Amino acid sequence: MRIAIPKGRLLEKSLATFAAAGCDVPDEADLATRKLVFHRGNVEWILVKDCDVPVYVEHGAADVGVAGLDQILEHNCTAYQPVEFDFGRCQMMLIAAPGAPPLTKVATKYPRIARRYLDGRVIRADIVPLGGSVELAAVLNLTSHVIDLVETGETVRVHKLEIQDVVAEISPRLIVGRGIYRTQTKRVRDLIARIEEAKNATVSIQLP
Amino acid sequence: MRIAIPKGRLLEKSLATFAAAGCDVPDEADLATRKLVFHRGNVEWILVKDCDVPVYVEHGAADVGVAGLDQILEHNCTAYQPVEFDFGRCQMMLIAAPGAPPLTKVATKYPRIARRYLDGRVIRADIVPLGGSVELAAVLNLTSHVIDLVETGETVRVHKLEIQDVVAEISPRLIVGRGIYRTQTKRVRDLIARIEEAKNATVSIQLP
Amino acid sequence: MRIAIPKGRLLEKSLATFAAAGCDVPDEADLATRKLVFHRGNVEWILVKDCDVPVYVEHGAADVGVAGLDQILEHNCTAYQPVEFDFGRCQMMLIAAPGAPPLTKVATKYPRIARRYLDGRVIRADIVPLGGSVELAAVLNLTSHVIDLVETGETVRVHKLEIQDVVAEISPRLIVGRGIYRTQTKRVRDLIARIEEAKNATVSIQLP
Amino acid sequence: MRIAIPKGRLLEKSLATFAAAGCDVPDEADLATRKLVFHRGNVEWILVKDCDVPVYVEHGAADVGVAGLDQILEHNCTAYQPVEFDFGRCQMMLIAAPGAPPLTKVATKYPRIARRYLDGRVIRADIVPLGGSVELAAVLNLTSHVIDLVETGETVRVHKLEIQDVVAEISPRLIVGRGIYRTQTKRVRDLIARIEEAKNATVSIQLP
Amino acid sequence: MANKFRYPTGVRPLLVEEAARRKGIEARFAARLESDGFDEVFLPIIDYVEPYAPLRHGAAANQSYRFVDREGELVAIRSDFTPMVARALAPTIAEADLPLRIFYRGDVIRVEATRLGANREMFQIGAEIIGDASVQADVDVLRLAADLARAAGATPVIVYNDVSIANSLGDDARQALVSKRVARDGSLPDLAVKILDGTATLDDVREFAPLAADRLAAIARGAGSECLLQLDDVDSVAGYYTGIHFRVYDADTRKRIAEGGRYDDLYALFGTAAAAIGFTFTVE
Amino acid sequence: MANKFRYPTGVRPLLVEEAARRKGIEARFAARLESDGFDEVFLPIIDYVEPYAPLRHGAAANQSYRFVDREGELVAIRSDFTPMVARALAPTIAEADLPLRIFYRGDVIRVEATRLGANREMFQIGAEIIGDASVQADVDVLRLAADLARAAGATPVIVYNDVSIANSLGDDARQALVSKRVARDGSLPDLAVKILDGTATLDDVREFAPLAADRLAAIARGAGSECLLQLDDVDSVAGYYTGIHFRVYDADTRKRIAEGGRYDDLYALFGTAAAAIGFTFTVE
Amino acid sequence: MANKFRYPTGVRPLLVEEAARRKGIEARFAARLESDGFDEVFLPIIDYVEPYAPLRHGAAANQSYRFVDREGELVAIRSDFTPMVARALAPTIAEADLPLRIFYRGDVIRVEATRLGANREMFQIGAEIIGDASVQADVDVLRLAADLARAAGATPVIVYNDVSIANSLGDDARQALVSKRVARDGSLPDLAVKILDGTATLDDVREFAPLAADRLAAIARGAGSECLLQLDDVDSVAGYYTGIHFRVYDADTRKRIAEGGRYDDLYALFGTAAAAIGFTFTVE
Amino acid sequence: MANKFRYPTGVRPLLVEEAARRKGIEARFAARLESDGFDEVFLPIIDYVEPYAPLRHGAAANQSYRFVDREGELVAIRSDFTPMVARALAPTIAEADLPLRIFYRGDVIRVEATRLGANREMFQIGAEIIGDASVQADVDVLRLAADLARAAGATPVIVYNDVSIANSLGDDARQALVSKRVARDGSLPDLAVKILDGTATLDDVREFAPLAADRLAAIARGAGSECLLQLDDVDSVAGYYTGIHFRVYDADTRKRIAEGGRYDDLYALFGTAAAAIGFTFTVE
Repeated sequence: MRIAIPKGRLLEKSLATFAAAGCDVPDEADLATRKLVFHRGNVEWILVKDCDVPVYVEHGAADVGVAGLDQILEHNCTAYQPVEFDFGRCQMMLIAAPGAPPLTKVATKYPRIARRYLDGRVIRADIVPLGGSVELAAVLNLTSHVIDLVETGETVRVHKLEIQDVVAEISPRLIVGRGIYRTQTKRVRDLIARIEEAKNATVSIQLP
Repeated sequence: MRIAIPKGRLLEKSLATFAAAGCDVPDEADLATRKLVFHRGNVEWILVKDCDVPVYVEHGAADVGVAGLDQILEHNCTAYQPVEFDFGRCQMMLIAAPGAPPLTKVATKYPRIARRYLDGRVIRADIVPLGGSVELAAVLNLTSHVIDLVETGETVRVHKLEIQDVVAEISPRLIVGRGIYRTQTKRVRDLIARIEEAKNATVSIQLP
Repeated sequence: MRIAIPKGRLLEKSLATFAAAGCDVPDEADLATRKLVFHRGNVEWILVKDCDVPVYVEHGAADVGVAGLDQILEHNCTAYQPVEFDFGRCQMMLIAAPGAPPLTKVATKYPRIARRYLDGRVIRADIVPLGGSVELAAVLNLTSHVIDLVETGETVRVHKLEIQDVVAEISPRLIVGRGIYRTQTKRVRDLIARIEEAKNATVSIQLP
Repeated sequence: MRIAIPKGRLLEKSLATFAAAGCDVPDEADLATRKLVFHRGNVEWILVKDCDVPVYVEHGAADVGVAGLDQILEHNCTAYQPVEFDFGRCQMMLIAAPGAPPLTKVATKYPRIARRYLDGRVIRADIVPLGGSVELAAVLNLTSHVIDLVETGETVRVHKLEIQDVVAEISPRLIVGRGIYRTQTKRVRDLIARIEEAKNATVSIQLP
Repeated sequence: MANKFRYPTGVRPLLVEEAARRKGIEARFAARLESDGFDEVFLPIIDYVEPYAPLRHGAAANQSYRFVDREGELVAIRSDFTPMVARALAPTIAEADLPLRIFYRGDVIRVEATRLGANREMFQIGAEIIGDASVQADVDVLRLAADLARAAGATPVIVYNDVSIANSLGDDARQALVSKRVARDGSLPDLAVKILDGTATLDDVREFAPLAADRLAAIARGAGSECLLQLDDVDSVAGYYTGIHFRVYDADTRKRIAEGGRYDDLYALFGTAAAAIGFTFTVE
Repeated sequence: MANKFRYPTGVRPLLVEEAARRKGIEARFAARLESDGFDEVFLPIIDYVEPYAPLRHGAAANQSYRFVDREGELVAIRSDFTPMVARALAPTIAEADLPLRIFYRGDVIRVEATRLGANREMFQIGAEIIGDASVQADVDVLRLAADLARAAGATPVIVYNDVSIANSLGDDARQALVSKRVARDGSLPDLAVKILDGTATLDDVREFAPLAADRLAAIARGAGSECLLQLDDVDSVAGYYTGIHFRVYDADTRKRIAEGGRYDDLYALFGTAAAAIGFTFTVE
Repeated sequence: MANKFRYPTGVRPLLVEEAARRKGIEARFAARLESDGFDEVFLPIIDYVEPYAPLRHGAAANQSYRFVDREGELVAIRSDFTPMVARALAPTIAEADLPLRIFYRGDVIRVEATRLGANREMFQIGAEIIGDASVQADVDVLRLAADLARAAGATPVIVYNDVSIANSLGDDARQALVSKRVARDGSLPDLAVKILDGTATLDDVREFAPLAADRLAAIARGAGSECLLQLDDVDSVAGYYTGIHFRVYDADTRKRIAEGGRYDDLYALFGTAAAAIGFTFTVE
Repeated sequence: MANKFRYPTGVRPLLVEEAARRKGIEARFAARLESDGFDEVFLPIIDYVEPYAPLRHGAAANQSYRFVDREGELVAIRSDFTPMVARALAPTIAEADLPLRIFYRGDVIRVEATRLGANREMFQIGAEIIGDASVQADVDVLRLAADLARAAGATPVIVYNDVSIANSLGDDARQALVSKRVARDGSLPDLAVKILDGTATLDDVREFAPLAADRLAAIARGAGSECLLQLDDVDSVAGYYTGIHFRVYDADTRKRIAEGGRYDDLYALFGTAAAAIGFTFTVE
C-alpha cells in the first residue's frame, strides 16, 4: 500500500496521526534526508507537494493520502474522503484592499475554486492564476481582489487588506483511492478506523 | 517604473545585473526582511515567484522583469525580450526510467510547453500537471515520462532516470511590457542598453 | 378585397358557394376567357393554381381564398380556416403494389405531409418528390410506395395498387389572411357568416 | 430498356425524333388512350410529367429520357446529356413590371435555379415557389419579380411585364442514366448515334 | 462552398443609405421612449439555451441559430428579446426600484425554415414596464405602442385580448378559436361560438373568466380608439403571456408591426417575481 | 490551427498492430456472448440529445461532443451505450419476444474536461438481458461479467449493491456514504454508520429496504466468490439504475474495467416497459 | 423538436436481423481480404477538416456533418475513407515495410442535401495497396474488386480509365466527355469525339497521353473479362486519382457498388510519398 | 450545466447605468465622426469564415466563436471589423464615389483561450477612408485618431511605423525586432541593430525601403506632436497592413486603446481594388 503525505504545513501532523494509528512512519531522521520515498513494513510512504497528493491518489499511483479540501476541490479529485482532520483547518477567503472597486479581476492559486465561487455569485470577473504571494497582487494592483487561504490572517493584516467574504471552509482529509477501497476493502476499512480513533491525538513523532 | 524580480534561483544574479547596470537595487539587508516591495529612486522593485513575473508584466502591473523562457512560454507572455542572460541557463528535457514504455502519459510543471512539444512530435499522450518533484512521478509510475527543467542533471541521476530528448533551451530574459516601451521609449531603451552592457558582468551585490 | 380561387377541381363549386353567399362572381363567359383576374364590385377575384392559393393568402397578396387541407398543410399556411366545405373531400393515402416490400422510398406530390406522416410512424424512408402521375411511380418501381390524394380510388384500381393506410382526411377550406381579419374584422366576419350559410348550397352559377 | 418521354410540350417532337432514329414508338392512337406505359419491341416507353423525367432517370427507374435543361438543373440531375435538341428551346428570364422596385422577392417554379442565379448576382432576395401562372405573381404584387421560362414572350406581353435579364438558355436534352450507359455501353452508344442523326429531322409520327 | 459575396442566411450589412434609414427609425423610437422615462439596456447577441427551456414550446427551439460553445454548452443567437430582458434584470431588481421602465433594441435572427416567405433577419425595438400590475400600466403601454406606431408612419390598429379567457375554455374551444372554424354541433361551449361569431360580450365572458372580463372592461375604458378588443384573437399557445395580449397592425399595409402583452410570471422564472408588460416592434 | 498530424481530442486511428489487438479482444468477447445466445445490435455513432434529457444529470451533458445538425437539432456523439440500446429497441420489442439477450460494441467519446487524467476515447462492449426481472437474471449477468473479465485476462472482483438502499436512507446518509466520511454525532441513521464501518448486515438493511435486502440475499446465494456485496458502494446519483448496481475491478491493477446493474424503468422511458439488466466493459 | 423516435438524418440503429445481415457481409469481405494478406486498420469516426483542405473541391465540403469542437477547430464526421487512411498511415510508414496491404470498414455519413434521393448513411469497406506502383498492382486490385463483388452476390462489370487522359485533353473536351454531349463543329480535339463515339483506340490516345496508353494496354492484358476499358468514363474533377480510375457496377441492378483507382500523390500530402491504389465498396 | 445566472464566455448584458455610459461614449465618438463627414455602416454580427481565409494566420482562426450553420457552412461571430467593412463595401463601391469616409461600431467577441488575462468581449468603434492613397489621408487619420482619443478622455501617444520596412529586412531581422533581442554578432543587418538601438534615421531606412522612408518623412511633417515614429514597432506578421501601421496608447494608463493603418490590398481581395486607411478603438 502506498500512502502519499504532503510535504508542506500538514507534514508533521499527518505523520503523527498515522503513527498514532499504529503505522510505522518515517521518523525525523528520515525526513532530514532528501529522500521522498520510504518503505516501512508493507507500506510505501511518499512525500509529495501538497497540491500533488490528490493527483497521485486519483491516478492510482498512491492508494491513500492526506490532502486539504482546497487541493481536493481544485483537482476535482474523486477519491473517498473518509476522515476529516481537526488540525490545519483554515478558510478560503475573498480579500481586497479597503475601498476596492467592484470585483472584475481576481488573482488566486485556485482558479477552479475561484471560478465556481464567482459563477455561484453571478460575478463576471477575469481570474489571474498566480503561483504565490497572492495577496501581493492586490497590493500592487495586478488585480482588485484575491482569493486565497487564510490561517491566522497575519498576511492579510500586514498587507493592509481586508476580508470580504468566505469562499470555503478548508480542512485536511484522509483520501482513499476507489480502486484499493474496493479491492482491499477490509484492510482499508481497518486503517480508516484506526485513523479515525487517532484523529484527535496530539501525539508527536517518537524517536526510536 | 516597476521592476519584477524572481524570488527564486535567478534572484541574486538578476539584482547583480541591474546593480551593474547602475540601478539602485535592494541590498542583502533588504532581502533579509520579509518585505517584497522596495522603493529605490524612481524604481519600485517587487519580488515575486518566478512563474508570476510574466503575469505581472503581461498585465502591466510591472513594467520590466526577469523571467526564464520556460515561464515566458508557459504563459504565452507577449512582452518584449530585449536581453537574454548568460546566467541560469538550463534545458527543458523529456525524461523517463530506463526501458520505459512508449510515451502515453507525461507529468510536468509546464503543461502548455509539454502540449506543444507532444503535438509537434505527433505523440498522443495525456499530460498530468504537477506542482513539484516531477521526476518522482516517473519513479513512482504515476507517469511513464516527465518533462522538466534540467540544470546539473543531478536530480535525474539520483532518481536513476535518463534523458530522452531536449524539449527546449531555456535562458532567463529581460522582459519589458509593451505599454512602457511604447510610451517611455527613451527611458526604456536606455535601461536596456545599460543592462546589455552589464549583462556578462560577474559583479556581486555591493554592501554599502 | 382580393379573393383567390383555385383553378382546378374546386373551381366551380368554390365560385358557386361565393355566389350563393351573395358575392358577384365571375361567370362562365369570364372563365371561358384566358383571363385570371376579374373585378366585381369591391372584390378582385383571382384564379390561381390550387397549390398557390395558400401562398397568396399567406403573403397577404390575397385576403381570402379556397384551398384544400392538403395544400394548407404542405405550405404550413397559417391563415385562418373559418369554413370547411363539404364538396371535394378526399383522402391522402399511402398506396403500394400488392406484396410491396417494407416502405423505404415513397413518391409523392406532398413531401412535407409525407415527412410528417413517416416521422409520426417512426418509418425511415427517402421521399421522392414528383410533379404528377404519382401512382405510376409504384407501378414502375421508382418507389415501393406512394402517398397521394384519393377521391374515387379509380386511379388506384387501374394501376392495380392497393391502399395501405390513410394519411389524412382532406377537405377544402375557406382561408382568411390574418391581416384582413384583424383590420377589417366586421367585413370579414360578415363574409364568413354568409359563406357558412351558403356552404351546403348546391346552387350552380347563374348566368345573367 | 425504359425510356421516359415528357407528357408536355416536348412530347410530339421527342417521339418524332425517336421514331426518326428508328425506334418503334407509341403512335397517336396510343397517346389518345389514358395509358402512360407502352411496350414496343425491347423498349418500354413511359409518359411522365416533364419535371419528373430527370427523377426517373436519376433513380434508374428509367434508362433514357428527354428533359429540358430547366428540369435537369432544378433537380441537380447527374445523368449524361449526350444530345441537345434544336426544338423546344427557350430562355429562363428574370421578369418584372415596368418600374419595379429593387429585387427583394421573386416568384418562380424553379427555386433552385433562382437561388443560384441570385447568389451569383449577389442579390439577397426571398424566393416564393409557385406551381403555375408565375407571371401573375408580379401582376398581383405577390412578388416584385418572377423567374420563368419564356418561349414566345406572349405571356410577358399580355401581363404588361418586361424582361430584365436572361437567367439561362434552356434546351431539351437526351439524358441517359449512368448505370445503363456503363453496363450496356454499346447499345446505348448506338441509340445516341441514331438520335444524333435524326436530331434535326422534322419527321412527324407516321401512322401505320 | 460559400458564394464569395453571400452572407449567412438571415444577415447582411446595411450600407450607408440603409444604415442612415435604420438610424432614423431608431432615433425616433428612442427619443419617444426616453422622453417617457424609459432607460435602455443592451442585451447580448448570444445566450445559453438552457435557462429558457421552461419557455420553450415545440418549433420555437428551431427558430434560433444554435451552436455549442467551447465549454460544450448550447448557445443561441438572440431570437426573442423579452425573456432575455427578464433574465438580465431579474437578478438585480429590488422592490424599491420598481416600477422600472426599460427599453431595448437590436437585431434578432430567426431560422424559420418552414414558414412561407419568412424574412429571417429583423431589427426589433421594444419597451416594458416592470413591477406595475395595474390596469393603468396596460393602458399606458397600449397608448405608447400606438404613438410609436404613428411615429413610424403607420396607421395603428391594436387588437387585444386576454389569454386567460382561452385558457378557461378548454382545448377544443381553443382549437376552434385558433383555426376560426366553429363546429355548430353543440360540441363547443356557447361562448366559443359567440366569440367566433363576434357576438360575445364581456358579460358572456365574465362567467368563465371574471377577472379577465373586468380587467378588459377597465382597459377598454382607458384605451384609445385604435384599440379593438377581439375575443377571438387566440393563439394555439399563450407562450409567456399571462393577461392582456395585443398585436399592432398597420391598417394601410394590413401587416403586423408589433406584438406585446403582460407576462407577470416571467421574472419569477429568472429569480425575482415581478409583474411586467411590454411590447416589441419589428422593423424588417 | 490544427497541427498537421493531430487528431481531434479523444480519437485516433488504430494502425495494424493496435487494430489486430483490438480485434482479438472483440473476438473473444463476441464469441463468448454469442455462445451464450446474445444477439448483436449496431448503434448509431450520433444521436439526438433531447430524447435522453430525462436521464441527464448535471455534468453528464458536458461529457459528450455535442453539435447542432442541419435541422437545428442538438446532436451528440455516442458517450453511453445503455440508454441508446433502450431507445433503439423499445419501440420494436413485443412481449412475446422477451426475454431478449442483446450485446453491442463500439467507441464512445467523452469530453471529461475537468476530470484528472481522463482518457477521452474508449472502446466499449456490453450486454444486457431485457424482459427478465428475476434474481436468476441478476446472477447470470454477474457470472457472465466475471467470465468476460477473465477472458480479457483480468482477475475480477465484482462489487455489488442495490441502489434502492441509499435512496431509502436520505440525502445526508447518501452524502456520507459517497464521501465515506461518517459523522458520529448521531446525525446519521445507525444503518449508515454501520454500513460505513462495514458492520452492517442484510438484516440491518431489511427494515429500511426489505425488498432490496431479500433480493441481495438471494443474489449473494447465487453469485460467484468473486462477487462482493458492498453496501457502502454508493454514488451521489443512481442514474438510471433501479436495483442491483455493480462494478468489475481487476484485482491486479485495481482498475475498474466494467460497470452494470438493473435499470427496470429505462425502457418505459422510450415507449415500452421492460425490466432490463446489463453491463458495459470499457477497453482503453 | 426532435420526434421522439426519429434519429438524426443519416443514421439509425441496426437491430438484430439487420445487424446479423451486416455482419454476414462484413465477414465475407474481411475473410477474403485477410486471406489475401490485407491487414485491417480502424479509423476515427471524426477528424479535422483542415488537413484535407487541399483535396477539397466545392460541394464535397458540404457533404459532411461538420461541427466546431471544444478547441474551436472544425471537425467533420467521416465521409470518405481513402484520404483518412493516407493521413493515418503516412506519418508511420517506412520504405522497408512497403508494399502494405491495408483494409478498413465502417460507416460514413454524407449530407447530400441537393442530390436526388440520396441515401445519406452508408457502410463502406475498402482495401488498398500502398507502395506498389506496378501494373501488376493495378491488375491485382481489379481482380480483387471483382472477386469481392461476386462474394457480395453481384455480377460485376468494372469500367476503368486513366484520369490523365482527360487531363491532357483540355477543359472543353473534358466537359464534353462529362456531359457526353459532343460538338461536331471541330471545336473539340478529334480524340475527344472519337472517345465519345466509342471508336477511339489506345493508339489514338497514345499521342496525347503515351504513358497512360501504354499502362492501360498493359492493364487490359492482365485484367479479367469483367473489366471494360471505357475512355469516356470521365468526371468533371479527377479528385485525388492520378492514374487508373474504375467503378464496379452490378450488371443485374445496373447500380454502382464500388469505386477505386490509383492515387500516387495522396500520401505525399500527408508527409510520406508513396504510390497507392485501392477501392471502396459501399453497402447501403 | 450552465449556471442559472451565467452568460456565455465573453458576453453579458449592460444594465441601465452601464448602458448609459456606453451610449455616452458612443455618442461622443459618433458625433465627432459624423461632423467630419463619416457615414456609418452596420455590419452583421455573424459572417462566413471562408471569404476571409486568405487573411487568416494561425491563431487568429481560433479567436472567434465559430459554428456550422444550417447549410453546413462555417460561420463565425464578428471578431474583427476591418475585413468585414471591406467585404461589405467592395462589391458596391464605384470609382466615382471615392473617397468614402465610413465608420462603424459594435461588439466583437474573441476567444483568446491562451492569452493572459484576455478580456473576451469588446466594444469597438472605428473609421476608415477608402480610395485615398495620399499622405494627407494618413495624416488626417492620425489626427482624427488623436482627437477621438482625447474625446474619450485619454492622453494619446500614437506610435507609427511602416510595415514594408520590416518586410524588407528579412525574417531574422524581423524576429529580432519583434522580440527586441538583438544579436550583436553581425548576423543582423546594421539597420536592424540601429533600429533596435533607436539610432536609426529615415536616411538609414531609405536604402532598404526608399518609398516607405519618403512617405514616413512626409507623414512626420504633417502629424501632430502626439505621433511618434518608432521604427522598431514591428509585429511578427503584418496582417493586412501594407503601409503605415499605428497604435494609440493612453499615456496615463500605458494601455493600447486603438490600432490602425493602411491596407491598400484588402479591398481588392473582396472584388474592388481601393486604397484604404483606418483605425479601430476598443472600449472594454
